[in-house]
Amino acid sequence: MSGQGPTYNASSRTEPRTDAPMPLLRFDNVSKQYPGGHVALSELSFAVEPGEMLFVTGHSGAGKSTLLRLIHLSERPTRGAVLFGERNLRNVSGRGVAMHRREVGVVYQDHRLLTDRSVAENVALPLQLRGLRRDEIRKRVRSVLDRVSLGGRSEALPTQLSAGEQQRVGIARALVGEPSLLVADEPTGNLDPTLSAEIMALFAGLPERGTSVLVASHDLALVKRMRKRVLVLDHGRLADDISPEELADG
Amino acid sequence: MSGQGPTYNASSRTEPRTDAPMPLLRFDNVSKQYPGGHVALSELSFAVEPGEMLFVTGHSGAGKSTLLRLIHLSERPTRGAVLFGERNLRNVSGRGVAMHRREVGVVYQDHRLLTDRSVAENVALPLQLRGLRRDEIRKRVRSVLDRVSLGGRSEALPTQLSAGEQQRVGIARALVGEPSLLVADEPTGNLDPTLSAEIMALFAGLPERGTSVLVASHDLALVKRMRKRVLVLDHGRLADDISPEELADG
Amino acid sequence: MAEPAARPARSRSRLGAWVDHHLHSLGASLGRMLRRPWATLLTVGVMAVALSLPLGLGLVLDNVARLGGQIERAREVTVFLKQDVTIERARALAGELKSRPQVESATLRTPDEGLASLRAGAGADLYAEAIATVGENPLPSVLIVRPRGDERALATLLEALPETDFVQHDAVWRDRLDRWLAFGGRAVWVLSALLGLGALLVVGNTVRLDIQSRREEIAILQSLGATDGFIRRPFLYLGACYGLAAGALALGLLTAAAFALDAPLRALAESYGSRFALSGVDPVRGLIVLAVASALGWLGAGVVTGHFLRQTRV
Amino acid sequence: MAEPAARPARSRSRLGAWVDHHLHSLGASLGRMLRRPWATLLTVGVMAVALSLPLGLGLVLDNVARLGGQIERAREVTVFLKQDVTIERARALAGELKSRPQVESATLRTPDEGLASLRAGAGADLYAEAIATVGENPLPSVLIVRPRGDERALATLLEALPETDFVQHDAVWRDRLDRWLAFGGRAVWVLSALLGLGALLVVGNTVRLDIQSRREEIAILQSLGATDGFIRRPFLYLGACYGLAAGALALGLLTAAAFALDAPLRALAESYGSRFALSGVDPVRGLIVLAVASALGWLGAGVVTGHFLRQTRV
Ligand SMILES: Nc1ncnc2c1ncn2[C@@H]1O[C@H](COP(=O)(O)OP(=O)(O)OP(=O)(O)O)[C@@H](O)[C@H]1O
Ligand SMILES: Nc1ncnc2c1ncn2[C@@H]1O[C@H](COP(=O)(O)OP(=O)(O)OP(=O)(O)O)[C@@H](O)[C@H]1O
Ligand SMILES: [Mg+2]
Ligand SMILES: [Mg+2]
Repeated sequence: MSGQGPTYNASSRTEPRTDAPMPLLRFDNVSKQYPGGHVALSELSFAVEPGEMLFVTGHSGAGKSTLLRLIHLSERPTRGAVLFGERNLRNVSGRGVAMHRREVGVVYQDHRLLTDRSVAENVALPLQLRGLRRDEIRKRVRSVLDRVSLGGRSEALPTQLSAGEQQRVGIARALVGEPSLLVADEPTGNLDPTLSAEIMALFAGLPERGTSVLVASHDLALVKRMRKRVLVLDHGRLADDISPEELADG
Repeated sequence: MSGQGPTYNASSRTEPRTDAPMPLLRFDNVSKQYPGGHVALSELSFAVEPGEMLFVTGHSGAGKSTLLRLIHLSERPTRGAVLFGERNLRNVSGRGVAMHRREVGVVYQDHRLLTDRSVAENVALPLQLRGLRRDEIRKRVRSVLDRVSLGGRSEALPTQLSAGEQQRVGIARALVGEPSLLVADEPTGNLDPTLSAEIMALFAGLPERGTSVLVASHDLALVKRMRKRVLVLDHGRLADDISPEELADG
Repeated sequence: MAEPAARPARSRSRLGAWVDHHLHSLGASLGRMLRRPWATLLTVGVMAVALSLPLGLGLVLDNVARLGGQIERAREVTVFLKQDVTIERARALAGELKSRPQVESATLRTPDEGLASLRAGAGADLYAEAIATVGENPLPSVLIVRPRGDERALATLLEALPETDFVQHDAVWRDRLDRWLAFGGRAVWVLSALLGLGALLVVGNTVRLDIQSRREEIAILQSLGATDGFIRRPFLYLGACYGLAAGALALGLLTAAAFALDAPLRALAESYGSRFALSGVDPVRGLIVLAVASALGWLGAGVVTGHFLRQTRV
Repeated sequence: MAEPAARPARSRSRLGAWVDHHLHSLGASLGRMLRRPWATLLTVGVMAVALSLPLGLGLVLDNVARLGGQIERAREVTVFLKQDVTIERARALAGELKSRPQVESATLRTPDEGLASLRAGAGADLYAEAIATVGENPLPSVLIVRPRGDERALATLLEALPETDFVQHDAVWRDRLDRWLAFGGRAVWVLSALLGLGALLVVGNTVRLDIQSRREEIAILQSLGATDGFIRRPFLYLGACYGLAAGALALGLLTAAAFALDAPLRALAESYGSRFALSGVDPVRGLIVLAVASALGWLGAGVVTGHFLRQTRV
């Protein structure tokens, strides 16, 4: 593991470099203090390249979910800037928020499914919001449900599913829109080891399809096994930024 | 591990024995088919002694949560009987359901906290339902929140907590009533390894205080480390019943 | 089974905890109402309208009946005697009538008195003025008989007298008023029943939607062992509070309406020569309205909560 | 940034998807209403009451004004001539008056005609009968003048005639009716505004509670990138549907009330010798009511949804 403070696995990106490819996502000295006064993130800086897959890990309450919320515009940073491509999220508001969210797929820690719609309808939502044709939607939903091993339960309601099944519906919903970035909060918290490995393999295949992946997870065993870049949070600070090579060495 | 089919870690309890101590909990050929037609549990038989701690494990959708729901009377078995001490849960209804639930502490997979009440008020609920005095309630709530390392956040609302913190509130709420049985559904799914170990150590200390513990979990590494009895579910069937000794051997 | 260690403390503080819980439920209900002042105002307002319509109509009918009663008390049968009946004969007839059991009083109005009263009230009637300007007095003697009991029988009897030219009484007019009052009374009952049901529905619906938006909370409480009574209580209090507030608002509205209408109505009545003051809601009736409104709210909440709780049975 | 592969399909089917979505929203709104028939009935019922009260009062006033208009059209100034004016002079005066621009018509009623009409309508008036039985005719000649324009000025003019004994006209009574009608008209406007606001509030509150119980769902949709318009649309449709249904119900109620009241009112009017038929809601006004009610529902839903959406801004 490298020392304290933010380090980057490729070249340093703290000063903007016009010749380098634009990072997909960049945190610039981001701090987040919740209204109650609780500081969840402080002075966080890192960048994610297009087509990269990385993990965020840290103890309970370290700020992992907060970090993902900032990317998805569920929360605004107190200080610092979050950049998505060329877009400074500080300047995104109103309709722009909705449009931004369509580009980022999210898997929530608490699933967040519509309880009065079937699995297929839940997964279809992001496509409906984009105004796709019905047959197109049906085709895509079927294919993505197969990928998370839920093809047989597409007509069930979320309340009729086990927690792990619900979690996979949430994953399918995040994948179906083929977003340019997928952020997943503890996506395997309710899955058994076999399924966890399957889902992780699925995630690992996304960068090839043009989707970068950012996964928050406690499961250190799983994280290490994946041999991807790992951001370690500790009480809201970036305690470590471990490259895949370092993991392979350690 | 022992072979297929139900086996019991002490003496066989399929035929009632009047001289043996009454088990705390007994499943007698229990099957559960959900209204949709999905069979979640089939012909499940096992018994839990007073003061025992054991795990239920199995793949996602194996029926772990369903099993816990039957104990807590959130669902009724389709066939077979669930006995809690001398009480056949089939005969419990109306007010009896409420009284039964007060004797069983539950940690839900999805926390289920009241979002408009503070952490302390959430944890106080089971005691309020029993009509305890306010100062008594306050004392007990404070002590149990300390035990789950949440002493400092008692005035926060659940929405202001991280997932792991919410999970610990749920655990505290289940513990505060000092129930005769604690059933916990994936209680460490949102906790980092250190906290998971702490919570498990806390659970392991409960039998001494008169509380039996039944934990559903995917986390095989954790389960194995605990060296307790393990029920393995596979598609609703009891695939294995592993005694602590067997775990120590394996 | 291991009992929770709390048992001893439990019985000691049972009553205190019970009172505590009820007070807390009541406080929570009031809190819920005050935290959403507009929604509360709306619910209470709609309920108040539903309550004040039959109440208001009831008050109007009361006042009309009172007016009718005043008129009834002053009801008279007017007997026009033939032109050839002398004043002496007429006076004797009046004395004779007075002694009959069906007659309360009988007064003679001589032709001269009639002309004098006509002159005094000149201009009130198309031909009265005309007569008043005539030199000769063409008016007959008139007996004004006040009946005891049914005046229709008396009128028939008076008509049969040989001295009688014709008899006039206001039976038709009074029949008509009586029929309208009876109809109005029935309408008030029907309206009260309907709008009482409406008030019940309003509270029921509000509580239902409240329950809907709190079903998660209720499910959690149930899973922790809350009894139906525990779940139901705050909603019952909420319903009763809504009812009470609506009743108070309805009374306030009616009193305000009565106050606003009193002056013009008095003026109007005076312009017709009548002395009529509107009667408002008396305190006893007011208390009854408040009690009924609270009971309706409680009932509406109870029905809805009961329905919901039955659905959550396992 | 990598674009979703769906882009080409997207533009091709934009309009179809848009229509699809609107139809779906409308269908979903209707579905929500039908799935909770009692709650829907209640909301619609309360709104319908709020709408039908001012409408009903408006209808009543319309009818009264119509009645007043009939009377106005038949308004007459009655001129009692002095006893010493001969019939010939009276006839000449009538002819002269007829030629004046303020006079529509002037009819002479001779003393004999007056007596004949009195005999025909015997019993209607206390002293008329008495006069009718008198041998000698004490009645004066009477001119019945129908005015063109303001009859008060005409009355003053007629009073100044040397032949005139006195003049009678119903200005006081008509003034009073006019004032009541004006007051009633204003009351209808105030009531309409208040209860229109009430209807708005009812829909707003229903939609608000609906939103409350669906805030989780809305939050999820928003987190998936739903625009405000997408979120708002089904609620707007829901509000409009409520309004439309309430308007239709209000019209139904009023028509039923008019139908129920027509026969007894007609009988009552006939018993007073008047020929009066209640006029109901005409189709044009009905359509306006439906449009306004829908608009109120839409508006109420829009306000509440907008308020909610502003609260969810990050
Ligand atoms: N209410 C329900 N109606 C119909 N089927 C249900 C219902 N609840 C659960 N099931 C089904 O029953 C099976 C067992 O569900 P259960 O929740 O018990 O699994 P689990 O072992 O807890 O899984 P997980 O580890 O994912 O939480 C699953 O296949 C699920 O789809
Ligand atoms: N809405 C909020 N208001 C106030 N404090 C909050 C809020 N949300 C989170 N926090 C606090 O911020 C800190 C970081 O929360 P966050 O949810 O990001 O943690 P996490 O790393 O995701 O933890 P976990 O692994 O338990 O999910 C926690 O201490 C939490 O209590
Ligand atoms: Mg988290
Ligand atoms: Mg489960």
